[in-house]
Amino acid sequence: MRLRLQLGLLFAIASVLVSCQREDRILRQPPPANDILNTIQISGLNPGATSIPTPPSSNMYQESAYAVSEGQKLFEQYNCVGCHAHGGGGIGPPLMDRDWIYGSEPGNIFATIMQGRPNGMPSFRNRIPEYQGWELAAYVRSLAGLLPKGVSPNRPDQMNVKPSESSTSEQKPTGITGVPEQHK
Amino acid sequence: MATRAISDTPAKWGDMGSINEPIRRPLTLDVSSLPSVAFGHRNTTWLANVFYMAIEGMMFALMFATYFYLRTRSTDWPPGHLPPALTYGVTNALIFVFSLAPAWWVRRRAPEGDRRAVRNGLLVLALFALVATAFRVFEFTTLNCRWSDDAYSSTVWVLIGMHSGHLVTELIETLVLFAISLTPKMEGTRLADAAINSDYWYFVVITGLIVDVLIYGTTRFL
Amino acid sequence: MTVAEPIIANDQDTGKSELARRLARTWCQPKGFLGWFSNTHHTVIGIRFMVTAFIFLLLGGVLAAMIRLQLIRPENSLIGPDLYNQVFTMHGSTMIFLFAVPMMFQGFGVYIVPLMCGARNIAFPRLNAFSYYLYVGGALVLWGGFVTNTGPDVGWFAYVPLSGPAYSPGHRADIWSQMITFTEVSALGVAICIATTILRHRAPGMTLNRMPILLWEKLVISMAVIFAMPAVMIASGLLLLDRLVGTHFFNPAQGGDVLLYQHLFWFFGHPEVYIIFLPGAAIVSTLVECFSRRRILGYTPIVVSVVATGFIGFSVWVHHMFATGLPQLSESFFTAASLMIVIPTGLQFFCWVATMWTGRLQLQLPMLWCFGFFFVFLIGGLSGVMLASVPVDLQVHDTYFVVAHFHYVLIGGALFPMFAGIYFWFPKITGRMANTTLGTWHFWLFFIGFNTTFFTLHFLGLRGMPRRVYTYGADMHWQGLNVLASSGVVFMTAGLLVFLANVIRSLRMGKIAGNNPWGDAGLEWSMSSPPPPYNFLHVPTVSGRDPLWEDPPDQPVVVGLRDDIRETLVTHSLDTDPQHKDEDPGPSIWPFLTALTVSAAFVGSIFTPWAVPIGAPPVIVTMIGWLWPRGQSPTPRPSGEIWVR
Amino acid sequence: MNSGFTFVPLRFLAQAMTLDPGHHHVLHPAAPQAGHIEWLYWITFWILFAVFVLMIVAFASAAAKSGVIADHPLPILEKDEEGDRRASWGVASAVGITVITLFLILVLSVVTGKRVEGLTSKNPVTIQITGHQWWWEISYPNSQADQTITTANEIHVPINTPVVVLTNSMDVIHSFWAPSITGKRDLLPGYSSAFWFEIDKAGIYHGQCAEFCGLQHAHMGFSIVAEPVDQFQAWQQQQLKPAREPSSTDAARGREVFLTHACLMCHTIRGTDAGSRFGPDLTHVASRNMIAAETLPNTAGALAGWIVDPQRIKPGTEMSPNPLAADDLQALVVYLQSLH
Repeated sequence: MRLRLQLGLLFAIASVLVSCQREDRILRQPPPANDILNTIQISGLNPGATSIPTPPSSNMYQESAYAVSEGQKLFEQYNCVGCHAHGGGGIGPPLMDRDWIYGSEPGNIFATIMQGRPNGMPSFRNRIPEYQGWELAAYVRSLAGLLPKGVSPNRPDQMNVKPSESSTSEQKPTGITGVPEQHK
Repeated sequence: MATRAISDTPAKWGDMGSINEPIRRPLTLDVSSLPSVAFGHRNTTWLANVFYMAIEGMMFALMFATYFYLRTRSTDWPPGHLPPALTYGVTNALIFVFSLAPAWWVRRRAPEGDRRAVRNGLLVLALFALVATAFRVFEFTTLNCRWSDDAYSSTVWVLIGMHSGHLVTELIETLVLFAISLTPKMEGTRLADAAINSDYWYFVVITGLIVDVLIYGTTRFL
Repeated sequence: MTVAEPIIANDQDTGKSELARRLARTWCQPKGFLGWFSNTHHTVIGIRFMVTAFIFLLLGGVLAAMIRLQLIRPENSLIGPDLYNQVFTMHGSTMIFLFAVPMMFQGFGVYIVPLMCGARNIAFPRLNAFSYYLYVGGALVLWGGFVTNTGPDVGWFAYVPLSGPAYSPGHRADIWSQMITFTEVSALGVAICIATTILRHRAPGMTLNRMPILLWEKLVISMAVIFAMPAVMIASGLLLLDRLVGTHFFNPAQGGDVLLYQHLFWFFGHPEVYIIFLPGAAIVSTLVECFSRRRILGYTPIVVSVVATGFIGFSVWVHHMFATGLPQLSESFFTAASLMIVIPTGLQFFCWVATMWTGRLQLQLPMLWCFGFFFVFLIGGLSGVMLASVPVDLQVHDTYFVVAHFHYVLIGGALFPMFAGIYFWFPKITGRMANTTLGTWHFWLFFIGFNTTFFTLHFLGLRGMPRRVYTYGADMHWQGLNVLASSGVVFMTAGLLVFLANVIRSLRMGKIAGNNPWGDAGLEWSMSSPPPPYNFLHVPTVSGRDPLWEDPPDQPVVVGLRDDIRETLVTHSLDTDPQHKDEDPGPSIWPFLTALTVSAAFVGSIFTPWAVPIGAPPVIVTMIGWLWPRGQSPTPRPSGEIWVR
Repeated sequence: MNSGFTFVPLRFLAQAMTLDPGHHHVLHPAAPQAGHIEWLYWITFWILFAVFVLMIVAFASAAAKSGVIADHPLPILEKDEEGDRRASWGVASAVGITVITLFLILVLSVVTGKRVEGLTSKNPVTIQITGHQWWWEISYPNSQADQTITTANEIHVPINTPVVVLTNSMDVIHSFWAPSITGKRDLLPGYSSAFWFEIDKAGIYHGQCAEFCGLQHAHMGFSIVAEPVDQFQAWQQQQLKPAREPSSTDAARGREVFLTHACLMCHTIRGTDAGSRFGPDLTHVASRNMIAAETLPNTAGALAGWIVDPQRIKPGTEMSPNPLAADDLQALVVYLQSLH
């Protein structure tokens, strides 16, 4: 009985911690920390041979729904969609499957984004701050289902051609009141 | 089994005398002769069931409003989809219409206290509900859209999904009542419950037919 | 069945007679830990509703204090935007869904309606108990979310697309939506219980035109709940589907529509205001009548205006959406409707004044709170008239002016009458009088604090301070007024502490109340305080609108209800002719178990859609357990008894 | 203000009562529309104030007339038919007066609504306002693409000229509100709506988002600069030019910093390679009075602070922190400040 109580308590504490982390809005980013930004990947033949960059605090981005959703926004903004589509691939490799050329760890993906890879993947070093690289890495991992469900974006419309939730160009004007005639 | 209307068994007011006379003893309203089971609109559960149907009906009405509201936001309807295929939908509509018969039968025989008729009626009704549910499963596969396609598809799925929820609830309720009717407990208020169950089945049928009109009709003729 | 012993009137029920002992045995509720969860008597559930709701009033008040503290100076860094958004969302959701409706509609209603009807228990007591547990489940979900950093942060209205999948990552908005499901199912359940009780369990003779105004209002509110709450369940349900399974109801990119959500939400949201206000008005009508020592003037107009309020309340929802730019014609219509709803409320005010004017007013503590209500709600109502006008609304909509307005309306319309009601029915509920001196202190502290805080907010709104901002710039010159507003919190807190002290003190050493300390007319004062488990020794009959004032001492009582089973009397909805006898289902643990399984399914569905198919079987099993006929009546009913078709 | 926080209520009251500059106040209109609404506000206010006084007098005198002090419940009054009839007449006439008053307010409201929405002039300026989390994109659409001006958070309009505003939102619902000018209008994603305003007094008017839109709803301000027509046209001409070339080595280096760091991922400076539209257009950023959606003054210090750590100033903003080296930052600020 006591054991069960203790287990229950542990579970409760664990779920509180998980929930706190999952829901945390990381508004203040930790300072950049990785030297990897300045090392240059010459060849893609030995993936993971050099040290894999580590996120500033373990799982900070991988387990935060906010970070993943920020990553999703950046994925659109920085036009990752242009080559990878919404995970389905195009010019670049698809990101929804489980085939990883350069490794599936957050550090691998981060390195891919920051350093670029041969055959087309540009380097975003100096273009985007480091934490955005981690956020993007987290989102990319969520596309492949590598993140816990509670963290991943809910709407499974990565494959949709249209943007997930924003206005489109063809809109129905409405409520035009009190506007000069020639504008109606 | 004797059945008498309420008007035949008035509650007996004790002798009240005149209000102005001095009080001799407290006066009474004797209700001991009143019956303990009521059918139809006098039953309290019947009233609760009406309220429940009002709530559910309101939810359906709002979903219908949502459907037409979203209709105004799109030029073509259904937007970029084929209308849902008719086969299963029409079959199910027919099943609904025919299932009114056993429901009516149960509702009619229950006040007579005819336990056998009620039991058989419930069984037939449950079979109808079961078949309708089975067809409903196939209906989902022929909607020609997926709920995550666009707002139209979402509405269609939620409309038919909501109704399926009611269908399954009603199926379970009918099965439970049928199970009760196999025991000696099927007496008194339980018979009234069986009759109320038929009322609710009418509701499920009517909303089902309206949902069908929306899903299969307006997509073709609107 | 005839009662052998001499009949004693209800107001002389000493609990000593043989009949009282038999009834007490029949109607007793189980004791012990499991018994606590099996209790289905309406007085017990009603008190639980009220106590729980009061706890959430205090919690919501703490959140309000946090808001006022944060705004006490410009660019304050005490609470960041993330927490602030959670705090004000929690404040609004707690006060509306966990305090106002459960307290004013569910709590008061469940406790008082059967007593006023002359019934031995509420109709469907198990559904009633289930509703309470579900309400607690919803409250725990919301506050559990808040303490684990998953408190909703999208406002109590959760407008899309901000609350949609793209802009609210994580489960914060899901928690909000699911809390709505919990509390609305609970409110709907209680609405069915209360409406059925009023329509079917009134004492013989309490025809529609003799029904106390409070019962009329409870009936109207129940109907408003039945027709309004489905709208918010649809709104939050579709939001949940959008967020969890990827539907597109509110996604403009895929044919969805953001205004649809607002229409659905406010179609519920405005009747909700009347669901909160009408119980307050009902309490005031009751108290004005009692303390004016005369029949209320204008019974019929008041009843008509209550019903009219219920109807018009459904046709004004768009005045929350004037700023969205709707066509002008609809704006004019909704302005007219919003102004029209002032008429029935004004009529009630005039009737109260006239009743007091022609009566013999006793300004006792509950009446003092009524006067607080008159003052505060009047201001709120009048600023509401301003808001009904589209041009003015476009200026002050979503500013602190509106915040001031609806706090005047809601605190004025619910909290002041609530305290009036608590002081009034405290003797009935507890058997002891509440202390008048402390109650007067409570009133003045709260009244001064309230007006300091919220009257000031009007000016802030006119100076252009929008709602829901976590801070403001020093150059906006809003600090002085904000400090003034925040200072009122001190007084309100002090007032509430005095109230708590009063309750604790009065429970232990308050004056013994007796059956009817205020000399009121309602049937609830005819039995001992607190009421026995069977409520009425004999189900009473009624020959007038104010039974205890008008009925002759030899008013007949109902006899012939069995005392060995929980038999209740069902009467006709309109003329209350006795129709048949029903049996109260009695205590049961199953409603609690059902609430547990339903809660598990609801909470699970936040995390995975599979919770619905997996969670459904336990729900079905517990429901069957709840409804399955079991046991036998102590003495079997005679076979071949008479049925009514 | 931060350091000088004291508990001297008088001081705060005095401060509360001082008139603010009148550029963000419902009751200090600077435009005909806000003026009409102010008129309606005051006339409604006085009508309702009279009602309020009457009601309070009624309650107080009812209490004074009939009030008795007794601890125990008094006996019930006998029915007084005559008194009740008189009281009923009172109630009925009060209801009648209420109906008339409400009708009057309805008429006033509708008339004012028409006056607010009516427009006579034929040559409006058209502005497209697009809401973003948490800033305003302002553009002056023109049929020729190169004649379209795009700026952010600062709206220049000519005085005495109607301005037609087309609204849209890129993300969530925002609400455009400048209290001294006119009522608010929601910016709804999926809807484009239009309204208009006109300003007759030159000046700078403040406005703010009025619909809760997320973390930085509080810091989503804008300003309206109303100026004489010739000044407005001069401003337009200036805005149409591409960004000015760096005139010093510092500024040239600053441009280099801009183009090699995260800045160009989100911002546009016309005339350079930076062409992304996710943040405000910075082509003429130095011509604006404030930065970060009216949060900070456009000074070198504030600009530098904003670039390095925007999350301290607006936690949650989409702008990323930029830990630049001191001399890079210095150069970048010099460059941005040269973009008049």
